[in-house]
Amino acid sequence: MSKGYFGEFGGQFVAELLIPPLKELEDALENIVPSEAFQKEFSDYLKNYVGRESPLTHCPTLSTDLGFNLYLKREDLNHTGSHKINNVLGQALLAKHMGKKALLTETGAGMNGVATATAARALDMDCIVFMGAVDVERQSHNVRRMKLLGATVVPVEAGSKTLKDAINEALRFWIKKQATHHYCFGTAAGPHPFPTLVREFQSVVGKEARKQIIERTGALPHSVIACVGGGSNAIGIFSGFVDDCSVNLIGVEAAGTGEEGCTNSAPLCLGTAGILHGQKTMLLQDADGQIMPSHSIAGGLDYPGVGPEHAHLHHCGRAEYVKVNDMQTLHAFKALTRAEGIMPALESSHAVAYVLENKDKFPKGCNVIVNLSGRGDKDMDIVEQYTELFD
Amino acid sequence: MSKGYFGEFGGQFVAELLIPPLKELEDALENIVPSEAFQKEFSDYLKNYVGRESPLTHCPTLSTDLGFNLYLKREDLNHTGSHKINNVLGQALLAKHMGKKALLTETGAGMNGVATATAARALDMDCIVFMGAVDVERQSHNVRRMKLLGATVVPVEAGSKTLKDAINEALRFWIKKQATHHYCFGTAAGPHPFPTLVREFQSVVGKEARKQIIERTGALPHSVIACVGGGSNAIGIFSGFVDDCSVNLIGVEAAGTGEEGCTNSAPLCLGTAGILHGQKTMLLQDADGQIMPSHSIAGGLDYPGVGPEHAHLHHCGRAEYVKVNDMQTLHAFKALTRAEGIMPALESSHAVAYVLENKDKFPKGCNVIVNLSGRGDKDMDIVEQYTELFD
Amino acid sequence: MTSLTTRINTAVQAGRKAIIPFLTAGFPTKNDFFTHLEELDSNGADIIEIGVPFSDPAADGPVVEAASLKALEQGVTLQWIVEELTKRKGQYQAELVLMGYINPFYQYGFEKFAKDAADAGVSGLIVPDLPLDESGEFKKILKQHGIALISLIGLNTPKKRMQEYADNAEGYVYVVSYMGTTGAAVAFPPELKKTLTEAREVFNIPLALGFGIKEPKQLEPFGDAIDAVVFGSALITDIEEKGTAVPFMERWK
Amino acid sequence: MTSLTTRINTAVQAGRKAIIPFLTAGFPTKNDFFTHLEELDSNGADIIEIGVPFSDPAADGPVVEAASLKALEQGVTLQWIVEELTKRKGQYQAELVLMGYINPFYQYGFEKFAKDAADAGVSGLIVPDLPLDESGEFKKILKQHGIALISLIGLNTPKKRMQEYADNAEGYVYVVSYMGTTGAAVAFPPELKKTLTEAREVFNIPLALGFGIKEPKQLEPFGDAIDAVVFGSALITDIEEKGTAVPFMERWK
Ligand SMILES: Cc1ncc(COP(=O)(O)O)c(C=O)c1O
Ligand SMILES: Cc1ncc(COP(=O)(O)O)c(C=O)c1O
Repeated sequence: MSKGYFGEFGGQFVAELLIPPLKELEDALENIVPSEAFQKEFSDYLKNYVGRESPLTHCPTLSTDLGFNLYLKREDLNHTGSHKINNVLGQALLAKHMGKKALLTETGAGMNGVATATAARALDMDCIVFMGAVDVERQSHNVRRMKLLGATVVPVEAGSKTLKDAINEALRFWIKKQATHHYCFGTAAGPHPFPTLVREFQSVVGKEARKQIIERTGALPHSVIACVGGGSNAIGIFSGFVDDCSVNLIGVEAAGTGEEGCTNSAPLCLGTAGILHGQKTMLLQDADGQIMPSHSIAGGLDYPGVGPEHAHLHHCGRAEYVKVNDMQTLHAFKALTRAEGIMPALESSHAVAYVLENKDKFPKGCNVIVNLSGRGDKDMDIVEQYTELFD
Repeated sequence: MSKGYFGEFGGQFVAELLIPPLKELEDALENIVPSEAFQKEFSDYLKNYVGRESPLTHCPTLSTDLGFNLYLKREDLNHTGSHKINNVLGQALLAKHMGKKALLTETGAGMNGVATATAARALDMDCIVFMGAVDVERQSHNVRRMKLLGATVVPVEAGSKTLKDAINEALRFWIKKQATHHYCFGTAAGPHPFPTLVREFQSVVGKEARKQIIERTGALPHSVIACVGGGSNAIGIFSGFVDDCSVNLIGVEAAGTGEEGCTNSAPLCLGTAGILHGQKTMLLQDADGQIMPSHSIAGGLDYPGVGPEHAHLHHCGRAEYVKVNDMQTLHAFKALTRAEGIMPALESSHAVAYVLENKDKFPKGCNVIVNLSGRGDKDMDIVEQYTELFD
Repeated sequence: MTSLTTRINTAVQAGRKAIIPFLTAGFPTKNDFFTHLEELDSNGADIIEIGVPFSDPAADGPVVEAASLKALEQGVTLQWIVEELTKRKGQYQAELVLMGYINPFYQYGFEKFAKDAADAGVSGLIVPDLPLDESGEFKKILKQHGIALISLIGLNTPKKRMQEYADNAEGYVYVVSYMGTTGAAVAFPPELKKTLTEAREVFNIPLALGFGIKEPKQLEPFGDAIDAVVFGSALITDIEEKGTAVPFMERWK
Repeated sequence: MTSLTTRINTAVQAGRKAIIPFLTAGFPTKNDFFTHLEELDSNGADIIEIGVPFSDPAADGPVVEAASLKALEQGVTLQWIVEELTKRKGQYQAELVLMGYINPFYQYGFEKFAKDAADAGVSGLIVPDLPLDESGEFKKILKQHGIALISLIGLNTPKKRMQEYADNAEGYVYVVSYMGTTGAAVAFPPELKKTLTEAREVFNIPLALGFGIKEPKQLEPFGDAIDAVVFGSALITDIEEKGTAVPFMERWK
């Protein structure tokens, strides 16, 4: 029973009809991914297409305010504007090696959809993206990008019409099309082997960050902080430091509007263990096991579950999980934009906000890395609704 | 008379009141820029803040179609999404060394404005951006980005209300505020020393590209191609190859709608020599020396003049200047997006279009570099008006 | 041999397929559901699969999904289902099977559920998102309470894997007729015959064919290759139109 | 000594400042322009600066810019100006100076322009975007045709640079009264006095103060430090309001 498990979390809770494609993928993860040829091809893409390595940027102005050194791992500078491309390019390449002709995926805020549509073009594959109808509406900018990239975007009208429903629909579609399509799961969640596969492809973030901070400061950082939606950017950077016991790993969940009992996206902080989308993990659910709607100002965090490895790191205490609300996030968005000229995605702004709101928790002079998972251009419409912040 | 001249082009045709700040800047260019301390600081910013070096991406799908190898120099992956940041960070840093407290600039499409507003935040300076009222209207996305970055955006209601008028207004403002403000000129044009200064800061593009193509192919490229508005991205990449006589340098101007006599932005191909904005160069003007309005679907190319060094390279034949029209540009935008998953700025799409439209001019199997000066996210509203292209 | 197996065998011995209608609990309303359950029971159902509604039914098509969400809106919970069945224990001729996603059972508690369900007269359970590899613990508990965990297999299930299922299979085997979700198929794919043949070789319990079944003539090509038939989406659609389950059941008489 | 210098010296010797109005050619219409030119000439102008309109007047404030664009809309060109002045040669008592940006002169051709302008009775030229370093060639040509290229200096012009201008200065020196564009100042900055003192030391031709001048009392603080006064924006605004240049000129009598 331990295959695909992280402690008690993980597994492969899917329809029997999906077992064969998942097994095919497990095989590919074991046999293709570690091969020298694949690794070379993947790192060529990361370097020459995505633009890696991404820099580690010191924030002089905020650091002065905070009394310790804030460094940003700049995933916002990747091609397509977030860390998502690391994973989808890895998966697309793997799919190609597996003989698949097309990619299918789900998307919430649209970043994974854009990244997947892009990887499909880079590797000359077809692409279909499932997206909750509500998200299609509120993330029209990214829908348009996907369409320009030639992807088919399918609005999902079922359930809450958001990410979780898009995943349901993608799983359904995959049952039908498993022969030709690879399901390019967008975050380090879902049934085994996705959490492992996605971590594998995102681990470049942690490897680079570790090397960079040591080069720059001569030492390991005090803390590494990342926002957690499904958990891919967080697991990517954490994986570089998880064996360094001295390094605090802090995952920041979305508290939504923040008042007691509000709709949120913080299953580790506020949820309970359960089973959804093929995995045993922490979930937002009612006492009957029905999944509750989630909310965050950051579309990419708006998911009632979380990758099982985070559930495990939480459970065993290796990483700490905290939450930040919408207004704190907006303030952090503004603070970073104004202090350093870097407009963070609202997802990433959660991680920044945790640092700004909790500066007393970090010793003077220490070095802290925040994973800046994406850029904020996509969020301008949302941010500008809060005009009182920007005058 | 040869100070600040490139052959017969260049010079310093400005009000006497602007001579002192220009001399101050000449001094800084001579004494501060070459210093080891400045160079180190500048390259730290380029590496750790901008994310350089930018990759050189091979385009497998288009290369197969074309019969030769198309490489893209990925300035679109820079922080803020174009090559503009290289120049403005250099100038902002220089201004800081000169003791200035604030940056002023002009912008057409808004990219230079966004980049300058960003550099101002990175270096903790104030920023004021002049922008033609027409451009404020049609580039609202970038206006919003500048405002989020805390810059003051001043709509210019004079003249044609576009870039050339914004430059006039910026020059006027600079007369008043020269003691405290550095005019962060946005392209390799204007009065001496701007064309030289901007080339200096953009030359990193050419240096990297030369090193990269030799590493990748073992040889110099057949041709290097860049779009030309004011000419900064082009001069940046050309400068790396100008001494390599075998390398064809091709600058692509904007032909506008393209029919005989249409409003365009191609002063090298279609203009005459004249004097504007402090420089003798090629201009779009009538027989009486009045400057004509320009047009291009790419806001960043929409300028009736061009940097004087291009006028010189054109005159002496070292570089070839060609033109591409709006529809060819849109087709190239689509072709690159669909073939490689890279959405180019409409400016950069001009350079891509030249290659696609003239493939017979390049020998089979040769290597061609296009400077991908910026990303196309900003242009989605425009591109989508041509729905017939995207179905 | 469980009561489910016995029931199907009896039908087969009588020269017919066992009839297994599926209906979402609490659909279309809490009250009407029991009316329809009654109708199914008294109009030829050998086994009735009662759907436990779930917010995220990733293996179901639109009809069952909509029924599921409608039931949830009316406050249907697994606890309510168990309680109501307990009240009515012994009223039904047909064997009762619950079909639902794993999470509600997990939240209820496997042990407690198995006990309560057995007390309510439930003899089988189908969990579409609990494949072999994850089913061990729950299956053991269910068995202790005499509840069969039904195996689902599909066109892409290799014979070797069928064998793994077969080692512990109970009740009947649910053969999914095509690669998709409930309610969709217009024609069965040619591979279905091979799957049924292999399944017959591997399993020594009855085979029930489900997904996309509307009418008896769809089954003609299969002859003895199947022992039972499951229909859900088509039944639900018919009930929605006519307000009664009787006419749909008539088709199978 | 050019006629421009003489003219100003004569005024100074008469105990007053020489009066130099500026008016954009062809403003407000081609015809009315000549009416106003006439008014200026017969109401005390010693020298008249005629603005050559340019599409991109980067050293001008909004009033002159608007006048310039309006003139352009009406088809005013440098050629038209030269032709019309040639027709009227000898009609004006005041000396005539053209003021305009370099590009229109460049397109006209420096040599041809100098000849035609001299034939039209123009005795001076002011080119705001032609600083010392760029003026060599044109200045030489103009001089050959007896036209003075007027030097402009400002509050930030170092004495050393004034000296460089002085080596070849002709006509008068146009001292810009503040750091800005035409028409803006409300009060002159304190540094102006120093600039005027230095200019007086360096130049041996008259000093004219321009930019932001509306009325005689603005000049009181400067006493003998200036020899002439230039006004443009204020005059244009007054003409626009009243339809005549006379009242504005009356102020200076
Ligand atoms: C910029 C950005 N950061 C973070 C996330 C959250 O995903 P994950 O938790 O998998 O990193 C998203 C998802 O769209 C995103 O776009
Ligand atoms: C992406 C991009 N490319 C090119 C240009 C044209 O400028 P230049 O000719 O100075 O490179 C611009 C100007 O805004 C731009 O944004």
